[in-house]
Amino acid sequence: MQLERDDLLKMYRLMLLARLLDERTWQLNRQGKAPFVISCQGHEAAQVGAAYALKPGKDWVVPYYRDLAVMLTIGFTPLDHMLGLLGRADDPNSGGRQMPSHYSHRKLNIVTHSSPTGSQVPHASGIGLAIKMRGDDAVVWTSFGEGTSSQGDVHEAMNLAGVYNLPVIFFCENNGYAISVPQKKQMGIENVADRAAGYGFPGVVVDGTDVIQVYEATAAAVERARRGEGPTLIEAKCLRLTAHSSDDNERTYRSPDELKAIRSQDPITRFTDYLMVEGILDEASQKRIREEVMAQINEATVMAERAPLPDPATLERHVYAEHEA
Amino acid sequence: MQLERDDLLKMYRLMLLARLLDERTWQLNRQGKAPFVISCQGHEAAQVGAAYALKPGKDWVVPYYRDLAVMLTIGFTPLDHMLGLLGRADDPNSGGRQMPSHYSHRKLNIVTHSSPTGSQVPHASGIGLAIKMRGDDAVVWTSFGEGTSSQGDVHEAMNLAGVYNLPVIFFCENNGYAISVPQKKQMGIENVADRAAGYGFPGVVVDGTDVIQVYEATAAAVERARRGEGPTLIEAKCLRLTAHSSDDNERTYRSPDELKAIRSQDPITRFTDYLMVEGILDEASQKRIREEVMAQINEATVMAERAPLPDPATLERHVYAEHEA
Amino acid sequence: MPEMNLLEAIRAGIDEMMAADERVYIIGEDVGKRGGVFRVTEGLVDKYGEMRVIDSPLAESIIVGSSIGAAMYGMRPIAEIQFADFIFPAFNQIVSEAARIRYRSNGAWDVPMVIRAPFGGGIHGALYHSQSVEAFFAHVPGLKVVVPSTPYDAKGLIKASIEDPDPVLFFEHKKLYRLIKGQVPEEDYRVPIGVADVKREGSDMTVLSYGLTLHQSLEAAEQLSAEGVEVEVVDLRTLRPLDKETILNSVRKTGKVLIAYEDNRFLGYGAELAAIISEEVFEHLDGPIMRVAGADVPAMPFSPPLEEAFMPSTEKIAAAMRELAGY
Amino acid sequence: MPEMNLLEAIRAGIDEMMAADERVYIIGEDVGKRGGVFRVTEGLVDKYGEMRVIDSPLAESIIVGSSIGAAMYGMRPIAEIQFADFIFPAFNQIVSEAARIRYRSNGAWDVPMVIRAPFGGGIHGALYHSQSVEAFFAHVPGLKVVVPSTPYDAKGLIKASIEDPDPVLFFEHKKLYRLIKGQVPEEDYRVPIGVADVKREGSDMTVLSYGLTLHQSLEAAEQLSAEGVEVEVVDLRTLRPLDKETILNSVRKTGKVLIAYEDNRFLGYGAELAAIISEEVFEHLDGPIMRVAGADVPAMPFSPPLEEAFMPSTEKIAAAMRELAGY
Ligand SMILES: Cc1ncc(C[n+]2csc(CCOP(=O)(O)OP(=O)(O)O)c2C)c(N)n1
Ligand SMILES: Cc1ncc(C[n+]2csc(CCOP(=O)(O)OP(=O)(O)O)c2C)c(N)n1
Ligand SMILES: [Mg+2]
Ligand SMILES: [Mg+2]
Repeated sequence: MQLERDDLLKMYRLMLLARLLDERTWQLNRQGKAPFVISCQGHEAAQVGAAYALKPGKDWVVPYYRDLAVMLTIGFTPLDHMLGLLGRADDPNSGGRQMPSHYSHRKLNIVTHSSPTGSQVPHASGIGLAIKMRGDDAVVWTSFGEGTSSQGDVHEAMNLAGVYNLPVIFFCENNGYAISVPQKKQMGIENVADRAAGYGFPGVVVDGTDVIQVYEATAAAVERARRGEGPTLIEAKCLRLTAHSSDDNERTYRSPDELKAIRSQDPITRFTDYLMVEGILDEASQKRIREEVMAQINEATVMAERAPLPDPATLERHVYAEHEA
Repeated sequence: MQLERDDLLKMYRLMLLARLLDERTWQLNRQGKAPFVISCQGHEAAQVGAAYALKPGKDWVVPYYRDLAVMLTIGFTPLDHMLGLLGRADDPNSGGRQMPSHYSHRKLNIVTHSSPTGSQVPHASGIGLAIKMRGDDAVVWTSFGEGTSSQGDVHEAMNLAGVYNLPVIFFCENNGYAISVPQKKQMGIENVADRAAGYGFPGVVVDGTDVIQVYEATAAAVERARRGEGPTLIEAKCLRLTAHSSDDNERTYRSPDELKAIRSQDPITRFTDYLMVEGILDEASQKRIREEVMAQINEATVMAERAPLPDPATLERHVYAEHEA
Repeated sequence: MPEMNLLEAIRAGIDEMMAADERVYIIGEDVGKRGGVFRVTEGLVDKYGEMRVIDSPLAESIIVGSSIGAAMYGMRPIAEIQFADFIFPAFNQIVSEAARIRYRSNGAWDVPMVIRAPFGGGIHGALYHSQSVEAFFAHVPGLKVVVPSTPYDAKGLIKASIEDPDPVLFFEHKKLYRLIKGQVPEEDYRVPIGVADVKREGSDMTVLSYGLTLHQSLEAAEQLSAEGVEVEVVDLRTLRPLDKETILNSVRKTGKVLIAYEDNRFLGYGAELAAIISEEVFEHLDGPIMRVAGADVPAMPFSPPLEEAFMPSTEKIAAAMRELAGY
Repeated sequence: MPEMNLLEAIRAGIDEMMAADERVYIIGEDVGKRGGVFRVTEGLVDKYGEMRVIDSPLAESIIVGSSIGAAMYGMRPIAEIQFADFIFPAFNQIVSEAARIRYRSNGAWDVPMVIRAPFGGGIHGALYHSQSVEAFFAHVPGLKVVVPSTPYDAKGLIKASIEDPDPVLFFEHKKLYRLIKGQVPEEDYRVPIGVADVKREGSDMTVLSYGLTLHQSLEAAEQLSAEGVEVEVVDLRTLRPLDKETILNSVRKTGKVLIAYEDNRFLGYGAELAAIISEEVFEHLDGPIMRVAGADVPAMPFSPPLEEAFMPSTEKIAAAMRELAGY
């Protein structure tokens, strides 16, 4: 699919929504209302670009905790996110059971994931296997950080996908850090994408601050997978614009210079500038979109804060299927 | 080190010893004396070639169950092997505790390994790390089958070695099968060695039926590691000339044609022919070596059969260190 | 009614479920042409093809992890772990993932899958081909753990497990595979998960067991009967969820309990049985709760004298019964 | 004598051992500049350098697996698992390898290493940052399992663990890290592995515990004392090898036992305590062996009302004490 003007504006709005919603969660954290926040800031272009190439509700998404912008692109609402952040009973991810940003939405084919990094990736290969067994037309997309690529599970999952040419897109969001551990202590190579050759499918490096480039690479991988030609590993070079999470203090391991330098590569600024230059966005429309997005976020915040917490009597529910035969 | 005539004869003798000793274990199995046999037949050239490039007692060896010829090259005796085969008290591997061919010899720096495939490979990387921390001159060599390369542990171990440029030689003995599962169901690629690029070090494919080629590749990797330049992955294309083990029936998954075809590539025949053509071996010396080897094997068999079984009273020993402070 | 051994009964149950439900498939090492190293899946690849009887790569975490994904997609995987000893590389996928997916998604997702694995010793399998691993999994809420000990139960339980909406660990004692034969009806039937079975009635003491030690207990009970002591032998069949009522009722009746299992004694499955009994029917107890179990060494050795020293046996169980009868 | 919290005591113990023995090194995620996510290793990388305080790749199996190799080579690794919940990818390395290397080599090889991991809940950590995992490991012969609950014990036990010739799992309740302060001598000392400690004497009942529930039990014991019931509280400190004598002596004295632990009840560590007591000192028991433990759900949820419902507490323990006192 060729991206139209409208698509670009949608993508812009999604990126902005993700950013501003994310900023709101930090505010709530500082106010003591949200005990834990983990951010997508700096990954918005990569995430929107990738998710925009998927068919929501048809394709399958096996994300990780940093994927707020992916969720919003697939159909999650700001309220959905806020309910999870505040651990409310109606949180669609888990009813307040999981930590914030542990996404799940059955109707949207967004698969529940956990905290142990990388353990979601084998599930994506299994879904790919099931798609192939059934002869369905869907593809499955899964994501993980570059640090997580060190886990054995990621290797095993890519290997299986390579054997059966499964319709899986492996999306590595490389922001150069696993909490405090820099990439050079994580692996002896520059590009995670180079590993794909060891599994028999293509690996592609894209600039994760360029939403259009990421979209195009992902769209190509999706088409390849739908044609039955097998998996692709896409590595998006991203920035982590915040601390790892609200429990982290990145100043212990990132220099002030570095923190300053990454600010200048903000993917939102980059895309805004591009749309302005192309005449797709102007000051007025920019302001209007921002206001609409903020209104959504404000409403979501209010509603989520008012929403009830889970009833402690539900603690023992859903350990096993209920009302069994 | 350039291989001299004497080296070639030593290697020949080792390969022959491994083969004939291995054949003896099958005889004992058929006689009901050895409940379990697993074979090195078809891997002798790869194993002797590789192990000959190591310094016994100085370098560290982290083998797997198929490595009888490696053991003999490093310094294991036929009696050592027989004692393990028959589960005798003086088995140097384990005092009769482990299954046969689960090697260990502390004085020879042959590290104890277990049955779960691939779990030894992280140990090799850890030994490599310790060598580097201590500034020692040793290298560590570890081996595994191509099927085992699918395990997450193998990935994690190679990745660590790549990060710290550890003095580790990863030796993959690719015989095309993991029990009954052919390579094409194990991985989407031709050469396991191609994975090394994903860890930032060289990967080399060698003909595992050519002892000299394997020796040279391993010697180069050992030198590289000793110079502090880091790991190498060597993949030796081997043949499995027997069933996976005495519990297997390979006719359920290998055709008679295939079984016939591999016979014609026997590494021992190949090396014998080479040595004859080069004038290093003749009919007489061949016969003499064979007789000497058979005498050794016969003696080992008799001694092992006479050796006592473990005392059941020792069952609870060595769970924890004994005579603790 | 045909006679079958344990292994054939399991195969028949799987075969019938695969014929009836296209979503059911098998994945594991050597399960295809080789039919599994114990031959449990023999012939199934010819019947159902290579995409329903999948020879997986040699990597247990992806065997289980991919099955979890497929189950969430709507399939009904049967994952085979070649030996229970090799289940540990998949431990994270089983305990962190399969067991928690329903709970963590507040009931939105489920993982209807079976993980089959042969366990247990006495076959010269040494440290890594002999283990009992059920205690690790029976501790985990969200998992079900089944151990059949007769062909009839095995077929009925494997079918119930494949149909179950939750992840089931199905452990088969490998020494029983060909040892135990029994009548297995041709008609479709199930043995429900979560229901224990009194395999022998008796009034003097209760023995709780499963697997090989269940059969040893039954043999020992015969010996004791000849000595005038009537032992009730309860086959747990399911370790999680536990059929507490059957057990507690038996203890209320007999007042004495012996627990027999092959796993290492310390924190083995029998520990929980003792804890429940000493908490819930304390006032009915006429003597200590005794256990016969595997030695507390890492796992059973290869060499016959050591293996024998490790293993529970009919004799060891009968000796414990006599001691308990003395109270 | 300086006052320290639990975390500082552990750090001091590690620091002293690293200063004294060059073979000791740390490996784990974020243990270097970041000083660990809980700051236990803060400052050590500056003192000992990046090759003795190693920021590992994000892969628990290689953290443990490489440590096993290094230990066999002669080093004394301290492997940190960032949260106990993330120990499962390393399960095979711990259970199949570390635990068995001495045994399977008939004593030729050893694995002197420590695996440290923060465990436990009550910190809004949800399903994967709150778990108690000690039961899985306490079941395994060849491993030692230590859980310190006071700063004094923590420093003495970490030093003993680093010196121990066998693999030690060292679990630190993360809610106690900064909560519990105490006097810690500057002189060199050890607290031996395998020795329990009576933290409070009493004649009416015995409470067995460790970790956060130990402190809750001590608080509850104060309440009961005000009500005229004197509770003896035993801090197990080491879960494997277990100090059976201290426990059995206490039970012989009081005749009543309550076991408190935060892990899921079913087959949690307390099960073995109940089993041993009901087998070995049955005749001294004056009432059922009771347990207060975490709920049998996969792990504790995030949202405060659910987390609270899951967790044992001083109130829940005091209530159980009152019930038991009634027997
Ligand atoms: C198995 C496991 N080990 C450790 C952690 C703790 N942890 C959470 S996120 C993280 C770093 C992840 O880095 P990366 O994969 O690069 O993703 P990023 O956060 O940078 O997007 C770590 C170590 C975990 N969640 N799971
Ligand atoms: C973790 C684990 N899973 C399964 C097995 C059973 N098993 C033993 S050897 C083997 C095949 C190994 O194949 P490969 O790595 O190619 O080595 P080869 O035997 O061909 O030399 C399997 C599946 C095992 N020992 N460990
Ligand atoms: Mg990262
Ligand atoms: Mg092979």
